[in-house]
Amino acid sequence: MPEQTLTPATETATSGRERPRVRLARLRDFALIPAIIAIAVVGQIVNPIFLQGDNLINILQTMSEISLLVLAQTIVLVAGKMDLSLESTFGLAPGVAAWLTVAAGSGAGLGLLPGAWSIPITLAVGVLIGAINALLIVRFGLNGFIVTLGMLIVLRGLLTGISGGQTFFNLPASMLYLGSALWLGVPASIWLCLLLFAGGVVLLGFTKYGRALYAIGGNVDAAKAAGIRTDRVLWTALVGAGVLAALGGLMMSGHLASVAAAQGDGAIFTVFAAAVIGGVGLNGGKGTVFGAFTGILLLYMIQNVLTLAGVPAQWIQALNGTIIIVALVLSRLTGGKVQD
Amino acid sequence: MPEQTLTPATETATSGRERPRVRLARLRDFALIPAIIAIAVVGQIVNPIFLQGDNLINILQTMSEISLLVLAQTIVLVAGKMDLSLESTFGLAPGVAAWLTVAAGSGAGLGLLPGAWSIPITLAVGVLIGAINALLIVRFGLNGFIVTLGMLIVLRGLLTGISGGQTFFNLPASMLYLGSALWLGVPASIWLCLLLFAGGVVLLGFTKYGRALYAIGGNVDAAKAAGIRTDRVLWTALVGAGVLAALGGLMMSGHLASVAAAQGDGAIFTVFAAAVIGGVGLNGGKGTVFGAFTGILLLYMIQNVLTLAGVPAQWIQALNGTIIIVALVLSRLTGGKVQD
Amino acid sequence: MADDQAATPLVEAVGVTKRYGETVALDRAGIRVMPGQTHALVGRNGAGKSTLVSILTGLQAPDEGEVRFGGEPAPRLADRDAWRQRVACVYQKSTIIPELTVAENLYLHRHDLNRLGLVRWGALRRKATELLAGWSVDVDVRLPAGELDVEQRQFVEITRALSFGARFIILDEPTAQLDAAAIARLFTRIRALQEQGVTFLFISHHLQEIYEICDTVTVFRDARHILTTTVADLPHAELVAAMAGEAAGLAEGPSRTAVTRGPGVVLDVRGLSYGDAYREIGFRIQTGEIVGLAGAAGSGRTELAETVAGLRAADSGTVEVAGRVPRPGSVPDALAAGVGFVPRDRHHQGFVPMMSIADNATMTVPDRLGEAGLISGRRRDRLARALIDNLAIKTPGPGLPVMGLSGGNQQKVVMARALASDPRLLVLITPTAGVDVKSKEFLLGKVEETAAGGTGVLIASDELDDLRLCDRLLVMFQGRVVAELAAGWHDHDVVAAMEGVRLDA
Amino acid sequence: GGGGGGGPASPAGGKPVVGVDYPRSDTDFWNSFIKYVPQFGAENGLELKTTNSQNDISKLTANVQSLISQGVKGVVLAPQDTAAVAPTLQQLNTKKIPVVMVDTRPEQGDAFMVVRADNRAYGEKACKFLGEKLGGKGKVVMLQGDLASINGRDRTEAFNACMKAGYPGITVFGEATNWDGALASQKLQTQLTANPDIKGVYMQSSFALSGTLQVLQQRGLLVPPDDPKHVFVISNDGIPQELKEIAAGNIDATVSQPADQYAKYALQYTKAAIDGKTFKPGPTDHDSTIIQVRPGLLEDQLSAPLVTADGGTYAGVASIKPDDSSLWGNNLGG
Ligand SMILES: Nc1ncnc2c1ncn2[C@@H]1O[C@H](COP(=O)(O)OP(=O)(O)OP(=O)(O)O)[C@@H](O)[C@H]1O
Ligand SMILES: Nc1ncnc2c1ncn2[C@@H]1O[C@H](COP(=O)(O)OP(=O)(O)OP(=O)(O)O)[C@@H](O)[C@H]1O
Ligand SMILES: [Mg+2]
Ligand SMILES: [Mg+2]
Repeated sequence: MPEQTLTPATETATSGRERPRVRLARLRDFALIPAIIAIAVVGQIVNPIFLQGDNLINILQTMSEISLLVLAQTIVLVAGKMDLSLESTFGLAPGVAAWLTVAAGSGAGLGLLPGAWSIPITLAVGVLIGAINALLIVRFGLNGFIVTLGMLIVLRGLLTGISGGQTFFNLPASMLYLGSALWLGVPASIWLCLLLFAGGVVLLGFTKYGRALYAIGGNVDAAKAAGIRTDRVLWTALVGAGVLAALGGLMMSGHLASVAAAQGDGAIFTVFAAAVIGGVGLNGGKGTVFGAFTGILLLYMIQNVLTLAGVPAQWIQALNGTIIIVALVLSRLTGGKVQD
Repeated sequence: MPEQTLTPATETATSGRERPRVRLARLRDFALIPAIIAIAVVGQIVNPIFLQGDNLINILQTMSEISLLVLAQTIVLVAGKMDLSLESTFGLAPGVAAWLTVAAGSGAGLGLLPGAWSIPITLAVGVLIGAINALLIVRFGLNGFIVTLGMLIVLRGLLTGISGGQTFFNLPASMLYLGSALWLGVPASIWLCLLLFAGGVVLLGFTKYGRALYAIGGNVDAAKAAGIRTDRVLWTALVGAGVLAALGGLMMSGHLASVAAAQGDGAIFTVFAAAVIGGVGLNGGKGTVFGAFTGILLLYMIQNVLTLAGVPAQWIQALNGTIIIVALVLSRLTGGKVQD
Repeated sequence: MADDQAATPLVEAVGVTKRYGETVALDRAGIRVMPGQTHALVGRNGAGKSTLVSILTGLQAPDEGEVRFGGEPAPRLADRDAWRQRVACVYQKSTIIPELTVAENLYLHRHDLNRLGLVRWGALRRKATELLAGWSVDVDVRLPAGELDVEQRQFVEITRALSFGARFIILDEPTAQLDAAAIARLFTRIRALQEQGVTFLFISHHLQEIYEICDTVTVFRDARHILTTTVADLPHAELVAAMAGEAAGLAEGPSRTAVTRGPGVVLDVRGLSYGDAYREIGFRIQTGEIVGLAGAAGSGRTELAETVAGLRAADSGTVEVAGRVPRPGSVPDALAAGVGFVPRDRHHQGFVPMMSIADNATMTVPDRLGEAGLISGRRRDRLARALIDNLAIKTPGPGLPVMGLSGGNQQKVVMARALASDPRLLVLITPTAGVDVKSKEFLLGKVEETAAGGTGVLIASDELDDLRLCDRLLVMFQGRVVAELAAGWHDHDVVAAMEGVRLDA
Repeated sequence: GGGGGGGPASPAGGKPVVGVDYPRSDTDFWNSFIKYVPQFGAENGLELKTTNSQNDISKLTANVQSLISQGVKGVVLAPQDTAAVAPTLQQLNTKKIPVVMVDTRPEQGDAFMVVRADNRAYGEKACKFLGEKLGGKGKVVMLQGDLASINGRDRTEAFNACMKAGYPGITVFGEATNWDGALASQKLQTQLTANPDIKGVYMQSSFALSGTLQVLQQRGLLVPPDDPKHVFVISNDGIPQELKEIAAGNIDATVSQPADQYAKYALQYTKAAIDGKTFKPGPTDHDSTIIQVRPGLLEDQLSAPLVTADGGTYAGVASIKPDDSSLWGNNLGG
């Protein structure tokens, strides 16, 4: 058969070149590992408590709440959208729960509902916000960046509005649990964060649903033509992101035993930085949950090392930014491809 | 002839639907005009001073400094890149000038150079920052979003570092001029802002350079194939954006007669909102300078009306965001096309 | 007379090597194009033709070797203007900028400026309108180019390249997206330019076009130069053999002999209408039957096929697939009813470039890859390997992103995606666009094989090669089926019908 | 007695390690505080570990964790969010690490001592100064900080309450400004356009200082106090620039927050806690009073002087002149 004659020729021509590319693509997931190791070594030299269990738990716990936003954003980014409003959901969802359940009298609480309602309310607010975003973006075809930017401002404003700018405290016990409980001696929020990321790795990497997300992010028309229900997948992604953000906010509220009117403000910068440093593309279809995890881990390790090193406060930020850029350049060198 | 038979067929098939689309594409530039008129009417009803010359000048002056960031961002966005670090340049460029020229003793000034140097220094810092961005993005092929996010943090940190977090006062007279002078009874910063926007309209709409920006933003390979020196154009765009941001910062410093360590912090949100509401696409090649101008004008008019209306402080933000989303939906209805 | 050894070639590439990573796209290859020649460059998908084009137009530097124009070394890469004076090109990959207007795309970076250095939009539009009118392309030049269809876009590219007044023009598969009438118009124009002494380098997978307008042909195979000769000296079979690197030629004529038509009806279309595109269409396809849907661009064939595949919802009428009526406009429903689909434009709707071959090929059958929504990587790769073997996709493995494949192989991946679901009905729209002759023969063979297994096939195309294996041909013109031809039709009948000439007249 | 610092006994070998978390480094006031801390740390014989929570309460929580890991014996905090610090205080209590809080009082939880000036007193002093100057009638603008800030809110509430009670003839326009000078200038300008007869401005912090002056100058309102067009401006912080502007007659008054005393007494109390001393409500040796806010929480309310050009007394509030050497703003250089 003619094809048989042909195949070996191209085989040799191609096999030599494409194997390494496949390997590199896989490696890109681990692009930040060298940077993480480098920071760990520097940290240990700077201050020997860096690698102590206590300090590592401190790092993980501090990042656990924001990391849920990173997970949420990764899902949305992979599907080719953006959700800036996550940072506001992070504050508003537990804020609404506190508003309705915290006894009247102390601060702005209304005390309308018993404390046990707080967790369902938090998650419901997350669902609702995700659904509004999805309605405007998927159903009405509005630009996702600008819809969620608008939502960010509205939701932040709503939290200021219901709280009158004050912090909610005396939260019901159920709101405190996730942010303050210890499971096997380790904060529950760490377990939760690790579990959800593991779930995210499976979801995006090994399920039908996850592959649909990549397909939509990579080429939505091709996904549609291949029979993927793109609208439905996008709806669930946006709603899921809202729920994750609400859950992260709940953990943060439990951790701080309060909901500040400014909870989450400005977090979206860190979230994007973590996701993008971790290899998640802004144009969809690119990046992994594991990469995003290394991204947020790196950022918080840098913060921790700078704190332990006792860098003068006014220079901390400049150093932090410089290290991020260096990490980026390094991951560019390891990744080896022009980024976009 | 067969061709003759064919032509009318396509004629009927296309003319019905595509002619109006041409008209719509033009209209999209003016998509915000109805919203602006609506806000003006509401403003006048809320408070009859709204349309008084004094108040209009007030709106224009307040937006004049940030609007230069919007202009800069529009240029960069049209070319298919992003520059988040503009908000930091806005603070750092005049900050460095103040640091070097403000007499030692009061605050963090070093007093190394005479006051006349302040404007050249400000602009030079703008050029330098733009050049660093361009080096990393154009020359080394790093992702623009993340490079400029890193730069944003670094530059903001540098300003905190050199100022020690303090505000620079007692600025040299030359730094105050642009932000405080009146030309023909109208603040110089308004003239400057209008002039630069007019220049931007001509530059992007009617020059080879401007059209090259659109081509690069639309399809960089095609632009290269058409003979455009894409790298050079991107360099100048990024450097130009840095200079505009520095100039805006200079005007702000003159207006406030000081450079706060936080000058510009968070402005990038407003800048993106203005550009995108004004019809500038985030993926390059789309939008006009005039559209961006209507975007920032709308945002500041909303702010002004809300202040004049005496809306309770805690609800201002929520209302502001809601109005932005409504404006977006309206412009979607006028624009008539799915946004992306 | 074609080759005057003494004369300096207009353009010459010598010993050019180009690697992408460890890929060798060109291996010490070369070409000599003499002034006034129309030089064909042929080779199978991935042979390195487009890579040579990018080197000849100064978009990339060769790793080794050099390019000379009229004996002089080529300009520096950065000196784009110098390159553009020497060569104009229609690239294989679209260089249309979708956000800009048609007018501006035509005159990109060559705007008319007034004394102040400002663009004269009015003059630009008028020139653009005239230019397109000369090609009988009727589009409003103020439209954003992104709103044109594939064929119109291709014309804008061609018009642009030919309007430079360049003495040397490269056309990299200009005809892949054009229908017969459009190709005829293009060739008329090329002949006129040939008479003015313009030199062409012409790339196409339609070999009859080579014989029609080229005088010299160069064959590349596996990144190497194989031969250069006058077209007249190289019979069709030998040309194919040179490309494929084997003695066997192409099987000529209709290869379809045994029609294994079954009794069942897999597709029943009744009274279908869709806007201006087509009206009152009705036909049936039986098990194992291959039906062609011929028609020029704008005849409604594509829209009709897309309606059957669930990509569009008709305004009225019904589509029944194997006894089920899938929800109109729902691809998942159509898929569930047993439709496999190859869309018109593979880049647009065919594949997700960053995802692997395995993921793309199995995109339509996620449920077969594992239980409870999970995907077993091993099962997916096994299925993908079967498809890769089945369609002879040239790849080191199923994990390669599709964007790393050559055009023809990408098209095979799209075929694989359609076949993966074991469809009852296969809907193919221009299934072999940009595919080399051998691969085309092969893909169509696969279609026949699938039909032999009892699948009904609908092929919407204007390429006679694609339609030759059909048992029955429906010809569309201006949204209506104007003719139905049984197997054994003559080419000229079909062409005439597609152009709206009544057969019985 | 009160601030008995400088006890002789430090444990053999090293000095006691104390952690100080700075709340932010982007305002003049807190930067002064940051400058004073090492000086008073040395005076009290303490070894300092410092962190900066950049106005972010979750950073503060993490910073305290790492201070604990570094084995501090006492902690100084200045949380800008007074509710969210509760879990941190609880954790420090269980580890028996004494906490001294600066500037803010926790909503819940115990601390060894709170060192703060009374923010309600700031608002009141500002109100009384403007009330007297305007003769109990007219319009004033209050440039508030961030609605989410407890200190800002205290100042707002006290100012409004005092105006209502003492000067009902004065209309107050409150504007939230997020501690942003540009926004403050914008809102002031809008208010002056709408109400050209505004006669007083209360800036809740020095962030709005120069912007306010520029707006007044542009409108020709920057005139001496005896001119009928004069707008009375009172600021709040006591940074050197404010003192200069008062002396120059551009603004009329400020309330000086004692940045130096914050640092001095915070570290003194920390040292005392480590040494095992305790305190009781009552007057101190440094012209202030310790009150018991609730069981387990003492607060040393430092006095915050009103600074005016003439050093006069306004509705019972005594003031000092801007060149007074007791002001921290005059002791910064060198
Ligand atoms: N930018 C690139 N990066 C990596 N590999 C590339 C790149 N461009 C081309 N190749 C590879 O180089 C080889 C030659 O590709 P080329 O596009 O020149 O083929 P071609 O002859 O034009 O094929 P076709 O007929 O399908 O257009 C192919 O194997 C292709 O995969
Ligand atoms: N990208 C564009 N594509 C098409 N038209 C444009 C574009 N940008 C601007 N225009 C508009 O085209 C219109 C005509 O421009 P111009 O005034 O240069 O043309 P003219 O005076 O009719 O032509 P000329 O002076 O060349 O004879 C203007 O309103 C201009 O705004
Ligand atoms: Mg090619
Ligand atoms: Mg003209």
